[in-house]
Amino acid sequence: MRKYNYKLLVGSLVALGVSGASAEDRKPIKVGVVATLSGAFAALGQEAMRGVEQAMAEANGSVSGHPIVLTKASSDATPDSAVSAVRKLVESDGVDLVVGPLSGDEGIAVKEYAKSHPNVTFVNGTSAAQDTTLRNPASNFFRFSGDGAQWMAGLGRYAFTEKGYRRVAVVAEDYSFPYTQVFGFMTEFCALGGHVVSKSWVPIGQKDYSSVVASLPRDIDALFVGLSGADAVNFLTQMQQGGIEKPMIAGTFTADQTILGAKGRFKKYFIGTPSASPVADGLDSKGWDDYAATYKAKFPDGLGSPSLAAYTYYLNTHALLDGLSRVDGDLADGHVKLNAVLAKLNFDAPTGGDVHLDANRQAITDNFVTEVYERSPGLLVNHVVRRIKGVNQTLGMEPAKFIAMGPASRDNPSCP
Amino acid sequence: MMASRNLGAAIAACGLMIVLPGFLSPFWLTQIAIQSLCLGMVAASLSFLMRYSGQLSLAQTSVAGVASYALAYLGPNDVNLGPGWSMVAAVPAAFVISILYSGAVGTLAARTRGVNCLMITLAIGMSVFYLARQNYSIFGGFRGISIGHPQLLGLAFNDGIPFYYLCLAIVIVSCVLVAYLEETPLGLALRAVGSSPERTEADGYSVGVLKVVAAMLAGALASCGGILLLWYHARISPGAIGVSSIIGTLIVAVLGGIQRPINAFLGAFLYVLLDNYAIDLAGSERFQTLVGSIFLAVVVLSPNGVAGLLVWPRDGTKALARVKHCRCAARKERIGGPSSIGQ
Amino acid sequence: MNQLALVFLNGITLASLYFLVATGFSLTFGLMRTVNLAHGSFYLLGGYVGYTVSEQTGSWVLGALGGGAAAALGSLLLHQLLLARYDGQTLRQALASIAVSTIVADQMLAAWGAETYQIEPPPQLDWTIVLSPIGGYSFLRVSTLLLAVVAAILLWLLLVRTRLGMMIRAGVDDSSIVRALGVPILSVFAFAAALAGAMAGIAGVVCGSVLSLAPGDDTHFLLMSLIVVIIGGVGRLSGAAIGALLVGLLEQFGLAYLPTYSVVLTFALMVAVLAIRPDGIRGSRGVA
Amino acid sequence: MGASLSVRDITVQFGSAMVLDGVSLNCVTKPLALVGRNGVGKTTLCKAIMGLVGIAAGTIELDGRRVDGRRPEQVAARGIGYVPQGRRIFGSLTVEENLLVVSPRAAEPYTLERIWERFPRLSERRTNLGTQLSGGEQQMLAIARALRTNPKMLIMDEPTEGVAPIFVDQLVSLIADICRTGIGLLLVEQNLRVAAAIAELALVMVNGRIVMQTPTSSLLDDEMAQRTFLGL
Repeated sequence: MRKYNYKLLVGSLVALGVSGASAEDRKPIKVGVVATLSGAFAALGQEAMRGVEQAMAEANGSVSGHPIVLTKASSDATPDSAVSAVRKLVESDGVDLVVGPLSGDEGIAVKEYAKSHPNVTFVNGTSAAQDTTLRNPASNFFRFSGDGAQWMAGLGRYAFTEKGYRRVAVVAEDYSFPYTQVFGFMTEFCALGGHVVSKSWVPIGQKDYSSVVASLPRDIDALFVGLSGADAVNFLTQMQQGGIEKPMIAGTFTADQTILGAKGRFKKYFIGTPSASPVADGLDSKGWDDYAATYKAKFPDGLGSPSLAAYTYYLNTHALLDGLSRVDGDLADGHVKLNAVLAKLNFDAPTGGDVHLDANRQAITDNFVTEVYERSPGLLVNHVVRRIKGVNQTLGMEPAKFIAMGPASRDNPSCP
Repeated sequence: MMASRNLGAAIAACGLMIVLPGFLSPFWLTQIAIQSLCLGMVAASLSFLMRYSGQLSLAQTSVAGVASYALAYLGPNDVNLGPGWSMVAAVPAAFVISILYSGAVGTLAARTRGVNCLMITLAIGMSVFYLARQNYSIFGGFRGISIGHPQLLGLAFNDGIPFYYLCLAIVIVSCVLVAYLEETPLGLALRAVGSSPERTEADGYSVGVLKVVAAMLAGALASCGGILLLWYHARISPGAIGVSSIIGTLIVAVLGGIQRPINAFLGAFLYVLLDNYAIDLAGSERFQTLVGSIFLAVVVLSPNGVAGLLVWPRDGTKALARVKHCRCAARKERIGGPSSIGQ
Repeated sequence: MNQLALVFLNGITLASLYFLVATGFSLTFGLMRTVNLAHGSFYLLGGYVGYTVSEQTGSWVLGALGGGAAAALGSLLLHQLLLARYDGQTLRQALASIAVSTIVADQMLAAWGAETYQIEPPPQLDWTIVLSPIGGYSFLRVSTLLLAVVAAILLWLLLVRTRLGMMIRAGVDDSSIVRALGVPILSVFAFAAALAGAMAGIAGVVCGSVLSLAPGDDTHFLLMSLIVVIIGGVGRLSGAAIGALLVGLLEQFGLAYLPTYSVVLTFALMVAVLAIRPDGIRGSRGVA
Repeated sequence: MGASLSVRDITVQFGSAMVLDGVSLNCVTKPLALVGRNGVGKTTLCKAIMGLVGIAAGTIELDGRRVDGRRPEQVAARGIGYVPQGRRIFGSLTVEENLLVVSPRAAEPYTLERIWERFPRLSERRTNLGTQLSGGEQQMLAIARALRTNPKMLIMDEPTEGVAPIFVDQLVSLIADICRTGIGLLLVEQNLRVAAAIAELALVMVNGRIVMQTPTSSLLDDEMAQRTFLGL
């Protein structure tokens, strides 16, 4: 429940300069941002704020003459703290619009909160739980980024057809985000006839996975690894120590720059590993290069390439500001105009391809299958091997059929 | 005379709390006032145990958590877990379960005191946390159990003024009961256990049994807090009973002044304020450093918490005497500590 | 069979790490009756400083020495500035150490960020040893076991063969009588605090080399130390060894055969030991 | 030579309970016995003198130098040796280590050799662990350990408690011998016969106060006083 809050008034000053006297007449619009700014996820929260600031800078800090006032708040990645932070933004700081939060279960909790505050508009941050929008959505909660399953789009097919894997074992952290990622991977992989022979759900924050490594089945073609941060580093190190030579398939946060950029012996294990993500640091396109260059110029102390957290917060804030400018900053009658425009919004993402929303206000957007390669000695990068266009939340399936598959869990889906 | 003044102060405080909603914005009422009452309740159970069995238990957060989980599981919830009993049946059942759990912890910890007790209860609390995080069939795993909008007689009550009065009523009743207990033979025996277990044992009481009784009474307080917190958040998840929450409860109790349960509400108020607003003032991301420093300052400067500081300006000399008295109480622990551990 | 042996080996190598961290905690607890809840912070501090030093100098050994020294200094400062003032007020000491651990954790986050670090191990140790029934096994892990054994022997010699060790053992038995016999126990306390810090710091460097370093490890290793001490008994070298072995083995066997509840198993063992032997398996016996 | 211990008006409080309430005594050259029922504060007085328990008021002097407010190790360094109630031998140390761990105030006269001479029985068992000794042997070790600090003044808290009767006489003559070497002694003793054999004078303690000073011989004969003050 940590909160960090300061008013970014730079925007209003810039606005005065740019649009002259008209800005003075227009009421400021208050935007609240929730991310995890302290604790173990602080690095992600910092990235998230960079994404918001980059989108703000693009809009010169104002929309149609309305200065945008930014208020920041921090959660500790638990749903209770996210709601607490959002409640303070909405009820104490009086923001009109909220961007965030960072993690999946926080997203679901904030969506529930959104239902009781219909006069505030919420756009998502990085949070990627399916049920933020799939089941019981809130009419004022918009997500212009994918969910954990969408981020896996294309990977199952690629592993089956291109890599020729038939039997795969899964090792992933024991909570909802990895369930969703495995769900996304397996939906494709199992449909093609692949088998996931075993799933090892390991507790978060485990230091020593060597016995998990020891108990992996040996008759597999590849190993799907859905771990993040220190867990991934530990697991991969112990895998290397344990002499496991099976190829790997990586979850979105496993082949992330936070790990590829880390120092350690496990890294050579990564080369050739397929993964999937809505961003790819090796993406070769003008839009992405421009976006990444702006990020680097604006945040010299940032990462080598904008992370998924920065990108998703950027994307959602960008969409929100875009929508605001289309309604000329009109928030009358409970944001009725803004919400209508956001629901119909269609814009090009920096990664190329367009972003628009489905009936549940969930993004339909492109996804990438990537493969890790060594660009120069020691420098690992994801390069794009497939672009999957227009991935929707039901992964191309009939919505009713998709929902009938049930929510992602330890045991769902299953194709041993 | 002291007693009558205390009574007067208590009535004034109650009166103030009763008219408070008239002056508070909805945000202050919900996020600050209600949360302080709920957290204060859990922390008060910690102080209660300190006073009535001389044990510093870090398992109180998990007792509250067990009450939350039991009610969420047994009662109506959003995740299709449990029998879905009505609130009327589920609330008492949750109480029974968490008080039994509290008694079990008390039994395990009864043979320990001081830091041993702290260490063991911390470990027990953490084991419940891990169990809750890993188990889906009862605890709902990592995501926990969401209960939607709790309703009683068709009314949603977990928000705003009605919920505030519900919390306040429970807090006041608990405080009155604790004050009443203080003067009963049981209360006197428990206080004796709290201040000198050896002497109480020598007087023919069964200290072990009394400690378990104290644990169950404290469990009742913590359970009230846990149930209110469940309604407040409309959800219980493992984070609420994890290590930072456990330490948080301890900080609340110490901040307010651990020697009296009622101080916990003061501690909770300060903690919640700090949680919400300190960073606005400090303008830094180092919230934990700030909280840690304030906590350290209280431990170093005023072992009796903020309540110990507040009595100073009111009547200097008497307060001084009282503080001295309390210091002696603190030293007593020191005397009892090494010799009892050293056997 | 292979797998069983492998998991067993994993268990005892992990136990070595737990032993290195928990011994100092156990000794200071036994000697001074101080539960230093900032012990985990010194573990992590040692690891971070070790990382920075070894990055700067390219030497793992210097890193280990630097990490150990930094943690020893931190632990000594905490003891001299804060804990020693409240000699005998065990609860106040525990509370003060909690406050310090909160502050130190946040400051480490500020200084080293939330990234995961791995320390480059000495190349002489980073190879695969062939153990005939199991196959290849990381020598690095075997060397942690060796290190723990060496550390245990050195500690044992210190405790049994030196006058300082005698004072420590007597202090664990009955610190107030030791004082009444004129022993300058405060210096012994300071030494023990620094020793505990140094061991935690070196354990941090070792763990950073074999596993990794990340925020939250401080709490993790503090909890593990608590459990090791509760299971093994306070202030006993053998207790810390037995406790660490049980915890390490249980954790690894749990991960291999019951991953969902592996973390809970450790705590369940602790509760069981508490119920049967409240002083721990090696409680109220000899210090060595 | 001859040390003098002087305690003036000390009080000790545990919380609201007054455990010692203005206790004064003078122990000069000759052994002094302190008698009283269980729980009247005798052990607390010993601990207070040793600095193991804080005093709320009063002064304690050894040979005219204040020792109150000092840490126990400083009190020991000033020359007070302590034989605690229940002996409190270091169980995980050998007999020899129990003696070596002490930090003597001076090297003489009680060197390790001298102690082996004086306590031949301990000498035989020097490699045994403290816990392996009999009650009487443990008591000897506790006394030897205190002597090893080379004190001017000894405080013995119930040295014959729990010691087999045949050992008691040995202990008594041992203690009497020590006193003859010029070391002062404050002896807390429940056994009046022992107290009388060692000390001529006794202080009687009731509820944290010293109520009378009397020759031990007269106390031995006074059944009335024994009943009233000692509960015998």
